[in-house]
Amino acid sequence: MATTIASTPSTAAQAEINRSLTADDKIKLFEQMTRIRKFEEASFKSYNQGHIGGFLHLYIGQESVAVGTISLMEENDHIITAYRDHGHALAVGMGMNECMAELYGKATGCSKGKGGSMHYFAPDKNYWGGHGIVAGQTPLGAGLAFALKYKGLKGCAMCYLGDGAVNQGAYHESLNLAALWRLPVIYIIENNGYSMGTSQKRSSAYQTCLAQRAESYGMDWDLVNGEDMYEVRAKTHVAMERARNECRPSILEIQTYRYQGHSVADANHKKYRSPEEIERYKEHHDPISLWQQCLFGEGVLTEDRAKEINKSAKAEAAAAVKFAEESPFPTVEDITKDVYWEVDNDTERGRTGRHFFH
Amino acid sequence: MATTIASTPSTAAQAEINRSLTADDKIKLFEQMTRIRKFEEASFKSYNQGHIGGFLHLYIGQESVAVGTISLMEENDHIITAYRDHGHALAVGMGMNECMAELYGKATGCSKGKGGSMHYFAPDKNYWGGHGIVAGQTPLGAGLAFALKYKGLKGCAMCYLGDGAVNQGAYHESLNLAALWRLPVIYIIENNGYSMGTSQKRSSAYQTCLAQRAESYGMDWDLVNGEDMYEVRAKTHVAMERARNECRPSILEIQTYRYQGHSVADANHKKYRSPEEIERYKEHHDPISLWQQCLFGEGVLTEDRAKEINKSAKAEAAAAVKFAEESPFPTVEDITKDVYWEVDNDTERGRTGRHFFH
Amino acid sequence: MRLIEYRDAINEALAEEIERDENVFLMGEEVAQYNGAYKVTRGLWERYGDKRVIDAPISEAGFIGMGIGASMLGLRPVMELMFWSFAYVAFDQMINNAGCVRYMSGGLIHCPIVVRGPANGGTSVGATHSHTPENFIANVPGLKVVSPATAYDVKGLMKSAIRDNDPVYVMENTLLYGEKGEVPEEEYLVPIGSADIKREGSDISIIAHGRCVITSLKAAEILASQHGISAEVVDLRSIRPLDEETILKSVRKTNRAVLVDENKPFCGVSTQICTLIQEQAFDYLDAPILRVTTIDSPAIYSPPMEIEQLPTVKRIVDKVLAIA
Amino acid sequence: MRLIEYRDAINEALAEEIERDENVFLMGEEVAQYNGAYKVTRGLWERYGDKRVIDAPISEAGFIGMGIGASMLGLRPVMELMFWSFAYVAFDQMINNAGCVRYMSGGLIHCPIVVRGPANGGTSVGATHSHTPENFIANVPGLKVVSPATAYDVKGLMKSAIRDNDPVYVMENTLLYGEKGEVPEEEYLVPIGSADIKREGSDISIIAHGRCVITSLKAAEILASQHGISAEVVDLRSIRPLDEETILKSVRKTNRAVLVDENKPFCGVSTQICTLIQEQAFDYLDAPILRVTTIDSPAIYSPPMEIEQLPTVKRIVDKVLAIA
Ligand SMILES: Cc1ncc(C[n+]2csc(CCOP(=O)(O)OP(=O)(O)O)c2C)c(N)n1
Ligand SMILES: Cc1ncc(C[n+]2csc(CCOP(=O)(O)OP(=O)(O)O)c2C)c(N)n1
Ligand SMILES: [Mg+2]
Ligand SMILES: [Mg+2]
Repeated sequence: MATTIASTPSTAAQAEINRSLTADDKIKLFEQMTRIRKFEEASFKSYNQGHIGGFLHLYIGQESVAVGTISLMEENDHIITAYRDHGHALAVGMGMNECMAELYGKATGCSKGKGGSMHYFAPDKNYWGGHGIVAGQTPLGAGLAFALKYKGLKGCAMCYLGDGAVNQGAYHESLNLAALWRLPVIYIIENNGYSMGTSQKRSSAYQTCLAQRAESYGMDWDLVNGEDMYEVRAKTHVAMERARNECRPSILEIQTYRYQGHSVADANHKKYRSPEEIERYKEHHDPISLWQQCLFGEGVLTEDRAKEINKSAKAEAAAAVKFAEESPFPTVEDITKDVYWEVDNDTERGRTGRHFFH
Repeated sequence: MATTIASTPSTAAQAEINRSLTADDKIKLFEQMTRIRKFEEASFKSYNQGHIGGFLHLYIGQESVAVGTISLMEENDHIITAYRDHGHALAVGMGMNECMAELYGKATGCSKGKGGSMHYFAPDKNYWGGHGIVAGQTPLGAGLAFALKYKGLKGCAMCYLGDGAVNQGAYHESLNLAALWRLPVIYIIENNGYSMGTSQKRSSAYQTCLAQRAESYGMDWDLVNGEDMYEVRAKTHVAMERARNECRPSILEIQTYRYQGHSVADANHKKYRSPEEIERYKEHHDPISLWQQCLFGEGVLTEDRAKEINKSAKAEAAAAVKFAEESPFPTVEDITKDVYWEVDNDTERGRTGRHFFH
Repeated sequence: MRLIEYRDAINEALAEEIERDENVFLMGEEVAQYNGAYKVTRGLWERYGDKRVIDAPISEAGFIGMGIGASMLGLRPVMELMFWSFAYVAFDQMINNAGCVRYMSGGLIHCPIVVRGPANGGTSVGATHSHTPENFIANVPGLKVVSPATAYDVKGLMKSAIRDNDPVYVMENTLLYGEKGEVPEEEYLVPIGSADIKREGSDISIIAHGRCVITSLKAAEILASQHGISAEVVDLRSIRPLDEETILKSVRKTNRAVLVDENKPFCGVSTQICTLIQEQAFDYLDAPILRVTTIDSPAIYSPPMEIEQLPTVKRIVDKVLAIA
Repeated sequence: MRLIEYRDAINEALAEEIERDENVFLMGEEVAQYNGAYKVTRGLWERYGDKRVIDAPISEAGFIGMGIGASMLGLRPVMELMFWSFAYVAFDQMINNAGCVRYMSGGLIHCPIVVRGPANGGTSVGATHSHTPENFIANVPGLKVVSPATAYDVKGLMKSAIRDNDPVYVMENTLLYGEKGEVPEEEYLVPIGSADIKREGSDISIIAHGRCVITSLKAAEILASQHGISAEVVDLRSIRPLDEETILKSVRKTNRAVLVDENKPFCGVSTQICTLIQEQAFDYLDAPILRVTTIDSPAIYSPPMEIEQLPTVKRIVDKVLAIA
């Protein structure tokens, strides 16, 4: 049931959704990916300098997935993802400042320093997080879609998950609900080949690919070459239109790769995969380089402009680091804020009975 | 990937596993089904007389599933099921007395009156329950298979579940594990068309049938006509041999029907399905009548013998009711027994620290 | 005042809130066409249709998680767990998503979801079906939990729960569904976080929630008539937020307390109440605070034994007599 | 005596038990080829191979349930949860199956399974990854739970857990993994259900478990050196079964108690200890029992604030000074 659009770059480029891209649009995609990479590189550095606590799951290598899919979002489209969430955040329009400040645990962070790297949110941009429990976001994604349908809004929800997340029960329950009730949700498996140190083959039983499990539920699916921006957009667009117009869910499996360890603390990542494998991806499959090449070829982007974009993205990230560094931490009083809406809003309800017990 | 044996009764009858049945074996199968039905009828009556607490999920109409599949069990084969568990209990050799006494909440019950209808167990007969949480038994089933393989024993685990249970996440997690690790487990979906008042169509999204979801995991599956004893045995045997000899799991979906409500307390069961539907099943698809007809046709069973079997099964059930009635209840002291092995066995461990806090 | 059943009080609350707010919808296993396993939602599907009253497959993690997601976008789902015992298959969704998402988003999100259903023993359905997780839920900052004992309270608290902008988990009781109580015709709310003195007394405070309130009232009768002891019965109604003032005021008056709790004893709700009282009313206590809880084993099936396992009138009376 | 890290003490316990009993095997996410997310199982897969040390997919309900099933047939699985926080996706298996199957079968079955992993805050991994469910587990009759604070205790308790014929859930601590402690070369066991006086004292009992024991010991130092207060530090070690005698003996000696508990306060472990003491040592108490718990919100990410959220030396000292 895979509704495959032939995946040669040229064909996908010819899809209406890509033909309608202006030169500026295309450069914007390049810029977005570049900004993500520079942000991640800066956060990597800050982590190693000890400014960031806990985990840091970098998105480097996967930029085309977030940027390509999110570039298609319309007013009533929503997204939700797992803990590897910085790319989606920037792609959806969150600022580097609040994202970096969150990593620093500062009160100016997008979650006021309460969520950290794994828990970014921007509901005003239709971005519902950032979730730390593997596949925990998958029922929520169905819920966003349910709410759209309930309200009669024409839109869709894109719910991202990893290749390791497909073996959580909550995901399957969500698939059945999505198919049974025809929810406009698209599950996007960002398949980077590994869940921590475990390869896809060691964690999943499947026929040809993970998305094909959709067939169990009579659901549409497709396999997407993540290094090809045009294909990411073309195939995602098909799924989005199916969701928006027919209220039919899909699974997309987008093949991609992460260059760094599972998180920055993952010291093993050159053991469970060979350094050659990593190098091969960087050299031949890097989504940013490939898109840059493509735009050079199309005469849309010049070397100078590319350099400029790189430079300014780097500067933006550096400024975000500075912003984060200079921002204040939350206070001890802040610890018990943002627990209950009714308390925070000092309503009658929020004042009735004791809410906190320490 | 359905490894379908042609399902005309005659063909399945010709399968080696059925051809090797003696006349006595065949009569035994009839007797087992009859005993289950009589036991269930007696428990139904006792329930209505107020002797039984809680829920009572009757197996009437589904007898061929438990009897057919369990008749194939060998020394190292194990079974586990859900709360509709009386049929499996009797088929595996548990006595009517301890089963009926359990319903009465008596100390002589198979679970000492502690488990009730939904929680029968007989580990000495390789019967691991009797589980009340929908699909909660499915990982346990994989675990039985895992243990067999770990110990190097040639056997299999049959794990029964309902058509409504297939949408629980734990089941899918189990399927992936079973396929990934090649566990000798067979998931047997007893598809009686309804989960309580919800028809299969209203609870599940699927392609052609529920067992086909096995394909997601590259697993074998088959659809079985539950009213045909020969087919149940032939197809289950194939799956068991696959498990025992190749350590490969399967899903079997056995089509069947329950005559009574979901539980005896289900007053709605003639609303969510028509009385005509129920009558049609009773008249034309009753597994006991059909098997009886078949054995009459084969000249293996006589009317007299059949009547005698019915009579003695009924008498056995009546005796079990008497046994249950006359048995003592557990005592208040018994309430805190069977919680911890170490306490029950009065070991040093069991005497260290306080275990109970009321 | 008219007397109606506890289940019908819930039914009315649901109907009124469905009519009041188009974002309110009900979902759960068998809540629609079947009218609810315990008939709590009787007639609502017929009245309000497929959009507002929805039957769910047996996928608690899936559909409750779905409800949480929908609530983030402003819907107000009222999800039925056929038994609260089934919450454990959805526990991650209920705790990490409903309970933490507001906090982790620095207050950008809130989840106005209600999860409701019965949480009790006493119906001989065995250990897997008799859990009472109000202590677990109340442990989680971000969640609220109420446990109403009467038709009046359950209607008023249910309506408050649905209007609350935080997740509220309502623990009902299958043994109370058929109990009748006075419920006014006019609309009313019972605020979450306020306890109720169900019987005034001066010698001892019996503090309970859920069906144990009813058992405690019976014990108080006996204490009064047979032992001349005037017991005050405090009904917590709401576990979190907790009305500590009412509890403390009662104990400061009576100087003695017995806590009655269907929870399993280790870290049950009564341990929290005990901790509160001894810290805040230490100097008022004339005797140790005693507890009557469920006997500490998984729920036994055997019907007569299950009665003994749960808090009984006799055990309450005995504990009171031990200190009063 | 030699000093080894807490993580290596666990590693030794696992290795010794694997060698001792062929039914013991380890399973969990990344426990084998990756050597464990926190290197607790380092080297074990290389040494004992695929049969005894097994990497699992991210399916906690599936593989832990599978382990429970395997334990019914006599295997002794030691399952790692990468974080105890992930228990909530497997909660039904861990409570209803491991916790109730012995009871519901009238004692015919037992589940000699161990589930282990870290359960703690303090590493800035946010609310979803910082749960401490020892109170939830200890609430469930049928389950046992231990929370060792030192290398010595974790090795001895882990070995006891693996040999126990009931399910034992071991809560470790990522912040303790790198802490060194004295561990003898010779084999030893620490019995489950026995507390340990980690420091003797006469003025007040500070009662804690897990990493809070270490924090309490630091507070005791300050109380002694700066305030002339002699604090006794009682390490529960085992939450269920609970060594009530040791707790009560200490309190009957000191007449005062401060409970230190990383649990969220509502129905945290310390409420159970408080309930015990006030009931059994009421007449010995010269002051209310006070608690130091985690500040009552989901775990905050911000690293310096998370330090404040968890029990601190200062908060312990202040509470002790308030009553001693
Ligand atoms: C329920 C649960 N189990 C385990 C973890 C720990 N964990 C976090 S990420 C991860 C690997 C996930 O891999 P994948 O889904 O492929 O996503 P990727 O990291 O590659 O983006 C694991 C095991 C968790 N957060 N939640
Ligand atoms: C997790 C969970 N959710 C809900 C229930 C309540 N319940 C018990 S049986 C049942 C229907 C199951 O139907 P099916 O799987 O088809 O089995 P059948 O009863 O037809 O044998 C439901 C909803 C439960 N026991 N456990
Ligand atoms: Mg991955
Ligand atoms: Mg069914």
